[in-house]
Amino acid sequence: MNIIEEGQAPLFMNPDPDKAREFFRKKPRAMTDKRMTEKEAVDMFIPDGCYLAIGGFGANRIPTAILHEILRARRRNLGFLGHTSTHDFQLLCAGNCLKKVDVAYIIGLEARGLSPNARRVMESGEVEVCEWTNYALCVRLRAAAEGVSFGIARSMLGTDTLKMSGAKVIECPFTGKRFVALPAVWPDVAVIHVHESDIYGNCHIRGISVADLELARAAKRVIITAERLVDGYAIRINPTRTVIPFYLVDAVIEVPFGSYPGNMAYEYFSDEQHLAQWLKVEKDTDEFQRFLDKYIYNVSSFEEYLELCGGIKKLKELRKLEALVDR
Amino acid sequence: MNIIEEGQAPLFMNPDPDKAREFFRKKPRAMTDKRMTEKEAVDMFIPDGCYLAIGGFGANRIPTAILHEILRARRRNLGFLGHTSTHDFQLLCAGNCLKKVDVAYIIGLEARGLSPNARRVMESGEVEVCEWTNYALCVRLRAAAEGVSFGIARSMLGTDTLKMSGAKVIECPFTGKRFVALPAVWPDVAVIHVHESDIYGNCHIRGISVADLELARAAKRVIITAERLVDGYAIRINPTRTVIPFYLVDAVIEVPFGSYPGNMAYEYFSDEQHLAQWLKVEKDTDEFQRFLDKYIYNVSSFEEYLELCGGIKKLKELRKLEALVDR
Amino acid sequence: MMTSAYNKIEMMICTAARFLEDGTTVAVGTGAPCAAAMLAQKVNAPNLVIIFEAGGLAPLLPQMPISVGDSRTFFRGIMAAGMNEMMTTCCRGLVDYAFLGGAQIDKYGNINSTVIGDYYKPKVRFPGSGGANDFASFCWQTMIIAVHNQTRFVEKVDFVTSPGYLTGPGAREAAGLPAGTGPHKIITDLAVMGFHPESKEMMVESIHQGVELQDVLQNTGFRPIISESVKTTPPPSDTELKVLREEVDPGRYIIGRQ
Amino acid sequence: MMTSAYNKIEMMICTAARFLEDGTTVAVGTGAPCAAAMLAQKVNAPNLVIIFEAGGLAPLLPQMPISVGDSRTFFRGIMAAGMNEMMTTCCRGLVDYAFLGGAQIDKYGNINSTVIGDYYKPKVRFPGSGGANDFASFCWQTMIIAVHNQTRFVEKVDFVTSPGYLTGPGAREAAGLPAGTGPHKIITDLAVMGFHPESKEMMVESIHQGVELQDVLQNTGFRPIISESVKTTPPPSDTELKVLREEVDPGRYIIGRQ
Repeated sequence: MNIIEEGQAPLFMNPDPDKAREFFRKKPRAMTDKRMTEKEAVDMFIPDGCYLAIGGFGANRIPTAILHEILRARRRNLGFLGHTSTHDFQLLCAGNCLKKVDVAYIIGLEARGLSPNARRVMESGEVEVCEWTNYALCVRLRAAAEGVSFGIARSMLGTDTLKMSGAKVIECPFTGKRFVALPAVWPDVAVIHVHESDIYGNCHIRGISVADLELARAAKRVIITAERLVDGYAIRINPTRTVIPFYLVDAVIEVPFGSYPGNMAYEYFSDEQHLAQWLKVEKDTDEFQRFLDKYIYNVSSFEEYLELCGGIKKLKELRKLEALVDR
Repeated sequence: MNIIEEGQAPLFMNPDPDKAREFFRKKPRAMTDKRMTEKEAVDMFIPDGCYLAIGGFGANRIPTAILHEILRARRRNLGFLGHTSTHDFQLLCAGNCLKKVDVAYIIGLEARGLSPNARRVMESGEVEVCEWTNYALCVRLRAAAEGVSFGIARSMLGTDTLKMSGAKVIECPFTGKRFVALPAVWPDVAVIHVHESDIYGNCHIRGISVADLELARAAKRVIITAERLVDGYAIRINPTRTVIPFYLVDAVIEVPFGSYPGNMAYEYFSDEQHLAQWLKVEKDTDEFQRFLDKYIYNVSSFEEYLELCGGIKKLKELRKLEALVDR
Repeated sequence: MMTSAYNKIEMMICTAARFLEDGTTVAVGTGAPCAAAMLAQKVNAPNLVIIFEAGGLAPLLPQMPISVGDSRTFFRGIMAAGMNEMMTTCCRGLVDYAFLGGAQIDKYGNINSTVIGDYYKPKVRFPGSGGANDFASFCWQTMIIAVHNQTRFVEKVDFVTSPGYLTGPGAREAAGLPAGTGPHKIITDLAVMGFHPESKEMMVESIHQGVELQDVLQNTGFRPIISESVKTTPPPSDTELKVLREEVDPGRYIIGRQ
Repeated sequence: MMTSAYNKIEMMICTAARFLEDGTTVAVGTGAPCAAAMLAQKVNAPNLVIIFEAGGLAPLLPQMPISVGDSRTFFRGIMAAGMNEMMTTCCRGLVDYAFLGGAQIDKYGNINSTVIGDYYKPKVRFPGSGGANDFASFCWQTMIIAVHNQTRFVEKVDFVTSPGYLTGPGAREAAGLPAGTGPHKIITDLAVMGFHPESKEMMVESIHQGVELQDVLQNTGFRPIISESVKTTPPPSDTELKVLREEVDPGRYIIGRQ
């Protein structure tokens, strides 16, 4: 295979589909009750040094409860895959959890501005970076989901993004045209927040699925947090709606308001005040540490965090702000 | 690009994504009323010699009304793409419409047996064949839908199916492993039967989508037949359900019972008596011709065909047989 | 347990069904494989996850599907997806068994479902691969269900539609197929055959009650290896037969084909 | 028509919105591009199909999204899909415009949103491509909306995150990018710039009312080509301003950034 050009960043994960197949061969297929606590899921499936990917899109449909638990468990040296990662990335930077990251969008929180702390972390040089684009990462996950070692696209051609990536430029055997070969990536673990799951891990998502369908299929382990658990019959009565089937899933945790302070379509809007507070306190490292202690480290559960942030009154306000709540 | 092995069949369609992009650049994006008759759609979008693909799966969710219209319009020299194509292929063979076919499953009607006439046609040598597998054809459509010239898979390796295909074996630039490069295919026109569409072509499908989501995105023109037209609001109120957006679609035709004699999930089961009659009459060419005259050529509309087949009484029976009808 | 009278097809399907372990995944082809998977789900493998190439996943089959894409294939299913979803699930290594039929099968378990005779001037044209080649390439263990006769079981198939062990040991790997995959069992109306661990040639492992080794050899177009410990396949149980006849195939689509 | 007082950001967004023709498709980035697209949909292009990279398609935007993945991006939308769906729609050539921002932009329309300074020891780290590189590669015409100053408009960007005309005429094609694509317009708070048809260098085409050519040149870190027929960009209309202030950005997220 002629390689015309290639990125100079290291690949953090092995793109060999047969290695992944060996893992999946042994993954249990029986429909068993997979409920556990956030702590159990992090203990069991997110060890130090593992390669993690988070579902949703930055501060939309994110599994906040598991992210907080990762911080409390003082996880270190994690790998990370993030297309548009915003509050999730900000949290993992706050916990100094990261070692090497495959990313397309970091540090920022979109229209809200940039995270001073995440920026400090990423400018420190202590975290290895491999650059991609949102679509390139989507193709990498898709290739893994397809059980092959690479996918092709025309992203990154001609740019420095390509130079600082782990991609290779090849020629099409039919047309001779150039394409970017993107190596498949099988994350060790993915954490995805959904609207509904049964106890086996069969999931429904309302609204956009971002890259989570590809991610759930690419990841070796999948932790699901769900706004609500539903009976298995709710799955079987309308199988067209199932987007993640049980055999991909290793843990199921019911976490109402689980995407807070992020947005959850059809449920509640993001808490812009709380997210703005993050950006503000991050400017001062001492203040930031007190903030983290108050909201994460000295907190024993996600419910306690929700209470600290304003409890039911706040959540009712966010529900009112959500354009898609059925009224 | 090193090519390790390649199939010896000709490619019927150009896999250059830039040719397809030029077409799509000019395709209108405005939401306009696309309703027309079966006849208008066939006149406008299915000329002699064009390359056609049919949605659904053989005798499940097929656009029978358009297939009949193609026969009545005496279309000739069509190209055809069929993964598991059964009654649709049988119809096109009955009309002698085909010249070159990219196929994975033809001639048969699954558990029902083989079509004597389709077999005669395919054994005559008058139709050029390129062999693929169901997944290989799915990958070819998917590659087109992704705007690239090929996709990769591990199908067909080591087999004569590969030898009689248009695929090429290449090596992965990351792992050195072998993969089959499958050329993208942009059909000139796809015809897909769906449960619901609005007048602009925004579609819902209940149950399995087979390879139709890829097909709708790969095809240059898309003709939709729908069990029922719905108001545009029915689309916008639940955008998660939309599987084909309007800008892919060129024609919308409301055809209740449009998959008859095939199965339409949640609506009606297949008419096994009528399909068995096809297999029986095909044994005798004269009898077959009379059968085709009666049911297709001397018929002026799909409603007339439904009446000939037993009308409302028959359709009520098929509705009873459909396991998925909400009762 | 008393055993009722049964025909050869019933014997074949009941035997095949027993090879499906509970809590496993199986991709099934149309016809007899589908009947066997449904029987297994109702008798010995209630948590069997049946995968249909058109998109149906883990239905609670109300009746045997006529098509692997009809609405029964996702009746009270876990998911009604599409071809890409089900095929890529196989590609990733999540599917334990492929359960297939075939017009011709050779000693290496290669399957022909395309043509008999010359490809360009075929004596007989068959449907082609459908999804069979994909399943036989990606699923961990391929099982074939087919009626035993000399025209079906041949030394070398006219056309390799779906890969068995191809030309013998190492050939699958050399071709680039995923490691560790290949034909596992052939279940016919006369016997069960596996493959010799070294030579990868077909090997008679068990002969159905009432069938003689001679019957198997006479109906096989090549000389299969005979296992040193050939067993007798136990006949169908009353439960198996009852479920097969009353629930799986009351229309006798498959079991009526004698 | 009498025109109210307006600020530079309002001028920029109203000007940008006018470039979106009705019945076209546009992929938008976060912030100002999103505001401009929403304004266009409400004023001059009611059938504008807005595409969000996270999966939202053609919403009837109730308010300006804060994130290109928040629930407003598919409020009464035509489809709520995923990233793959929206990006491949761009890949296939179905998307007319990309509407982006950028930290640095050079004379060939290359965009830097990754780092200022050396890549490994950056002075400033920015978010990176997100979906911008993809949009700038696949959409037919890329438009950039950005506040005009010397640090942003530079001769050569420190890092090409998203492709403009790269090193000049023919470079996109040579790199393998789809034919016929590239930067189309740059809309700032001072002017509208296009690209010279031959040299592919940035070219001042219209200067906003009340702004002098000198202001544009002083705020540009390189010498842009000046079109032979430089126009004056008309100011925002009352309707544009009213809709922008009351419907698009009542929270003044974008238009309040002076």
